[in-house]
Amino acid sequence: MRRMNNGSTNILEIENLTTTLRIPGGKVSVVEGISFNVKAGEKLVIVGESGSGKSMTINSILQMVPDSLIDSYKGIIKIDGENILEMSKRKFKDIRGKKISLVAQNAMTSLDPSYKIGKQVMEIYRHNHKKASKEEAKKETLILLDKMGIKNPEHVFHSYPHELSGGLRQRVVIAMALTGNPKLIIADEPTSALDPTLQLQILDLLNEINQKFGTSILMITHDFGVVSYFADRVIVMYAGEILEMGTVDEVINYPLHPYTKGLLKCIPDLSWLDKEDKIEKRKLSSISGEVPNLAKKLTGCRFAPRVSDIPEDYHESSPKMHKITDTHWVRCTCYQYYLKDSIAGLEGVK
Amino acid sequence: MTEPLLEVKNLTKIYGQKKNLLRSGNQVLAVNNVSFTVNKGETFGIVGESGSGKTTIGRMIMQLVNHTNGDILYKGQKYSEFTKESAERFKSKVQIIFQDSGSAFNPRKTIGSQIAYPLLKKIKDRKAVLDEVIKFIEMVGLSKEMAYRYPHELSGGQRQRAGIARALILKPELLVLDEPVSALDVSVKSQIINLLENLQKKYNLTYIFIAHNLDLVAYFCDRIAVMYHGEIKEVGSTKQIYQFPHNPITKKLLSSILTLDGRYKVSN
Amino acid sequence: MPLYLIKRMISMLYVLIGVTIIVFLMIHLIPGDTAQTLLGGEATKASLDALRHKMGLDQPLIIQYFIWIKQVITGNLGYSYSLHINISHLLFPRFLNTLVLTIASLLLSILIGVGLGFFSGLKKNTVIDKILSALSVFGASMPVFWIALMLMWLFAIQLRLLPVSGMYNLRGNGGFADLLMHLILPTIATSLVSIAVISQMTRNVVSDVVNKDYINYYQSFGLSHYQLNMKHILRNSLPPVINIIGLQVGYILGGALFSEIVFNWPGVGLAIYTAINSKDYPMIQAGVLFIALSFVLVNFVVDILNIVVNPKLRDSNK
Amino acid sequence: MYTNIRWRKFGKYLVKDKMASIGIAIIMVTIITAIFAPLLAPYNPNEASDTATRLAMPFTSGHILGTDSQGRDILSRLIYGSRTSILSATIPVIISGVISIILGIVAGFSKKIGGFIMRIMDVLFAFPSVLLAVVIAAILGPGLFNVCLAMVIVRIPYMTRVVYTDTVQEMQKEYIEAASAFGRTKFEIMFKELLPNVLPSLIVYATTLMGVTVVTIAGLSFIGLGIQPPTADWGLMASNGKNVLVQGDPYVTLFPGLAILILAVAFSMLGDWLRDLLDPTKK
Repeated sequence: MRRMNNGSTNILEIENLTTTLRIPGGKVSVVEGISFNVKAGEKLVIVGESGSGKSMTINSILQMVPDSLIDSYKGIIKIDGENILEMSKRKFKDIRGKKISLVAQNAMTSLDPSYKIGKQVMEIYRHNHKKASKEEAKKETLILLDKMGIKNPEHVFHSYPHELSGGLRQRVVIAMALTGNPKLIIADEPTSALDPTLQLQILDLLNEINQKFGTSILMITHDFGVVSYFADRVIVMYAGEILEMGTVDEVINYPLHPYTKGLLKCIPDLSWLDKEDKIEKRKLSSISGEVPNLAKKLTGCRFAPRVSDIPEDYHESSPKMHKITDTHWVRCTCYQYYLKDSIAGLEGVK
Repeated sequence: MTEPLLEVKNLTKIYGQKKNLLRSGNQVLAVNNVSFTVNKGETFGIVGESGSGKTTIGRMIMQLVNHTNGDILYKGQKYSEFTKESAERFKSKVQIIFQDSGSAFNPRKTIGSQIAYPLLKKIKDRKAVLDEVIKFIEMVGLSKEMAYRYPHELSGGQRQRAGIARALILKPELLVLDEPVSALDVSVKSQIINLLENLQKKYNLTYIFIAHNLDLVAYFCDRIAVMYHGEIKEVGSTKQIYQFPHNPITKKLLSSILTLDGRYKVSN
Repeated sequence: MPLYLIKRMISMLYVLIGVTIIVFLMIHLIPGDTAQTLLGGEATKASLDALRHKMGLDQPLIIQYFIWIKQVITGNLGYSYSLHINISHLLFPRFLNTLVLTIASLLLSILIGVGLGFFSGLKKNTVIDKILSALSVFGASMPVFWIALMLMWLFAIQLRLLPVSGMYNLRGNGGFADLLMHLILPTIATSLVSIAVISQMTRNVVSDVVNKDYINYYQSFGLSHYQLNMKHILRNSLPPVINIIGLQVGYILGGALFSEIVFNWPGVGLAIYTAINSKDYPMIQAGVLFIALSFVLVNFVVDILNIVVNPKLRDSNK
Repeated sequence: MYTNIRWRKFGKYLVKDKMASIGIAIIMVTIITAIFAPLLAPYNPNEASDTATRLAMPFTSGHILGTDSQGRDILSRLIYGSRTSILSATIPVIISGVISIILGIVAGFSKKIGGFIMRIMDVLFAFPSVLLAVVIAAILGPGLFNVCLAMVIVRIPYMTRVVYTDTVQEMQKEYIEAASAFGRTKFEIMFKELLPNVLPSLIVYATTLMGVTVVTIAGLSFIGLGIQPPTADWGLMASNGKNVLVQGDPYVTLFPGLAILILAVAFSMLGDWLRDLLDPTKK
């Protein structure tokens, strides 16, 4: 299969998306005013802690928030140029699986325990290819399982989900997501339930799919290690908002938002292992406080209550996204506090 | 200089029952002939993937699970030779912190009462117990109102702090930390790790840290045992293991660590 | 033969032994002397002893049990005091009549109960679900004998749409249509409680399955509702629903007792009722044994069905 | 302080759930009626009054609900009948509940004893519950006490299984391990840790069973194994009406049956409400 070259087209465009849920005694916006694109062939990772709204973002894109919970979606979600929020349910059904599909988080619970693997993959395959005969579907399924790096596809085909290891199950789930040759795969923490060595294998597999088929991947994770290993670009979410967005290099090496900085410092530093004995390991820093409860009305900068080292006047009352470079954006002007020194340095040169 | 606190010798655990007429043998060798020593004041890491037997070792040290073969010695005394008094003393000197703080507390009792009951067995004065409970709750960074809350009313991080308070209230010497932070968010995770570090210094605690994420182990532990399929593949100081791993399993585990600069580079 | 089949058969065997012991002891726990009851108050001691010896009542209890078991296995259920006939001659045809009523009731409760429950579970918390749930609370609390009487009064006595009682019209030709007409009211009365209970429990099972990850995941591929409901939700609700139905067989057997009494349906229940009134203990014993044995058999079938439809159970029983 | 919160939660739930308040009201009314039956009943329940006609229609000749085939006032008999109903519904269930919670927790806690206890229960499960009640009542002979005793035995396997399943489930949670790690004895784990966690669902189940028991005991009376005439009992009254029903008079059966149904539904509604009230995660 050929590698797609038109890197500039957007598979997914999200503009000003706000997702509101109904909760006992009111409404709550779990995603508020987020905008981002996923380009063709790109690997974009959304990183955030629990309650950041990252899961709700992908549930909004897939329209999978349960009817009993959803109050409204506002904004635009364009998949391949078409706004799905203005689309009929029937039409959106045709897009699911074919243009966009999901790799579920927990492969253990995401496969139907009552059917054999082959039957399940074939069912989705035949759903996406209505004209395919049973024999064709079986052939394609086996090919697909083989492509997923499954050593014995025949055996897996005839196995029940509980008979497989976690890694194999995750590969099956990825195969299901690929049955319709989608342009975009949304991966919901696909490796967080796996052991580190398996995590690496699955990430490599997704990388390979991205390389070979040119499939764009939108992944969510809570692990910056995964971000640095896998992503082209990264979005940092917190309390339903995007706080920072940029290429992996920009966000990891030049983080601007205090939250991003804090998160990065929470990751243990391993470089002391290579150094001389005398060099002490860097103390693990942490962010004080906890993620805010969205059910309570939040005003102003949602992260401000957890920052102590930035003077009040650097906080905006209602922070907006500020453009730093073409790709690097950050919410709130507090980043200027950190830039202060370097800016002063630059002015000195002038 | 180093004084062994806990010694594990040829420890073996077999789960399940023997094969008979109606039962196909479903015996599992969870831990196979494992030996190591934990020194006073150090943090000893046991790492391995799920199913490697690391959790079972923790449970056996706590006497929550009986071992099939081998010996565990606490301060030179064999578990199997504990008298009633030494067993009682041992119970207050070795404590555990569980992975899932959500199920480690009885959902129908207040946090405070659950922290209090190990102490209530020793001290009859309820007022003194309450003071002590409040002291420990505040020491782990919770407000004292939390004592009157039910477990589901606390966040995961808060519950894990409460778990630490419960483990510390009898002033133990050895704490078994069974993946204490793996269910927590990144920012909360480092809060708990920092708390554990501070408490270790304050009370001169010895930790056995059971984990599967090797980056945290590298940061937190002085010495490490790498487990695989019930066996210890390698034991050594953190630096030794991370810089000069010998066993292919160790190498494989290390090379799966994802750091901010990509994969961890293992020297051959 | 698969191992699980052998395992279940062994566990059924000990339940059977337990059941027969209880049923056997029943007659020995009843206050009063069997021989005395049979011969009446004026019997001489000699004639009582003679009868006791003849019936084996002077043997140790354990020997009596084995003698009784041997008789039961050979189809000899003893002799009725009140009707003066061989019990097995009376009870076997009666048992078939009870089977007709219970199977009809079971089919009705499965059809309506599972149907309504499945529908309610899919539409959880809608108005129609709430109405059905409220109705099922009433259905589940219904005294069977009372609703049987009320149905009889309304449809048979007031409206004269259906026969009052019995299995066949005495002056009719006794055809299948006649049987069906006689079957309607007892079946409804017997199955009403089970319909309600099955639908309540099926609803809970289905609404649980609807929230499973894999249903959500399948939904993300845009599968049609029909495909999801029929292929995945129904299939995965099946094992617990089969259990529920198995339990309900017990209630239906119990409920049939009352329906048979009210509608004069010539089944085992009616036989037990008549026997209770005439203190015909061997008859009660035999009737109870019949019903208990069939319930044990049903439970065995349910167990096996459960393993067959549940791949995980199948493996753990290998 | 805590009881205060509990009571507030209690009140809040009651106001919110209309069905539950109706259920509680019905049960309260039945209890009050049972206590003050002599004051409330317009006639002697067991004697036909001089002026009474037999099988009077409702609202005729001073009999609000009519009279039965012996000319006894149905309303008065219903009022007196509430006594046996409420007693026979609650007391056997409470007694078997206490027995079951001990059996169930011990069985769930210890595999060895558990296997033995649950095997005995399996045998009892082989009898449909109504049939088991019939057998026991037939052995013991009729009468209120014997019927209640039969109900105690019949309910034990069901309630024990509920406790047992819950206990086995709770045993797998880490707080049980934690309790033993922090020095709880076996007895304390069973009755201080497990008990508060398995009791709520048993209470809910027991409440629902009380409704079922009302119906079952009425059924036993109907067969002639329960409460004996001339005691005023709802099941017995409905049974007496059977003969006149064929003649076209449904009222003698209708009213006692309705009373049984309504009381049973009330217990069932109370059970549903308790399920929510006792859930610690709901505020």
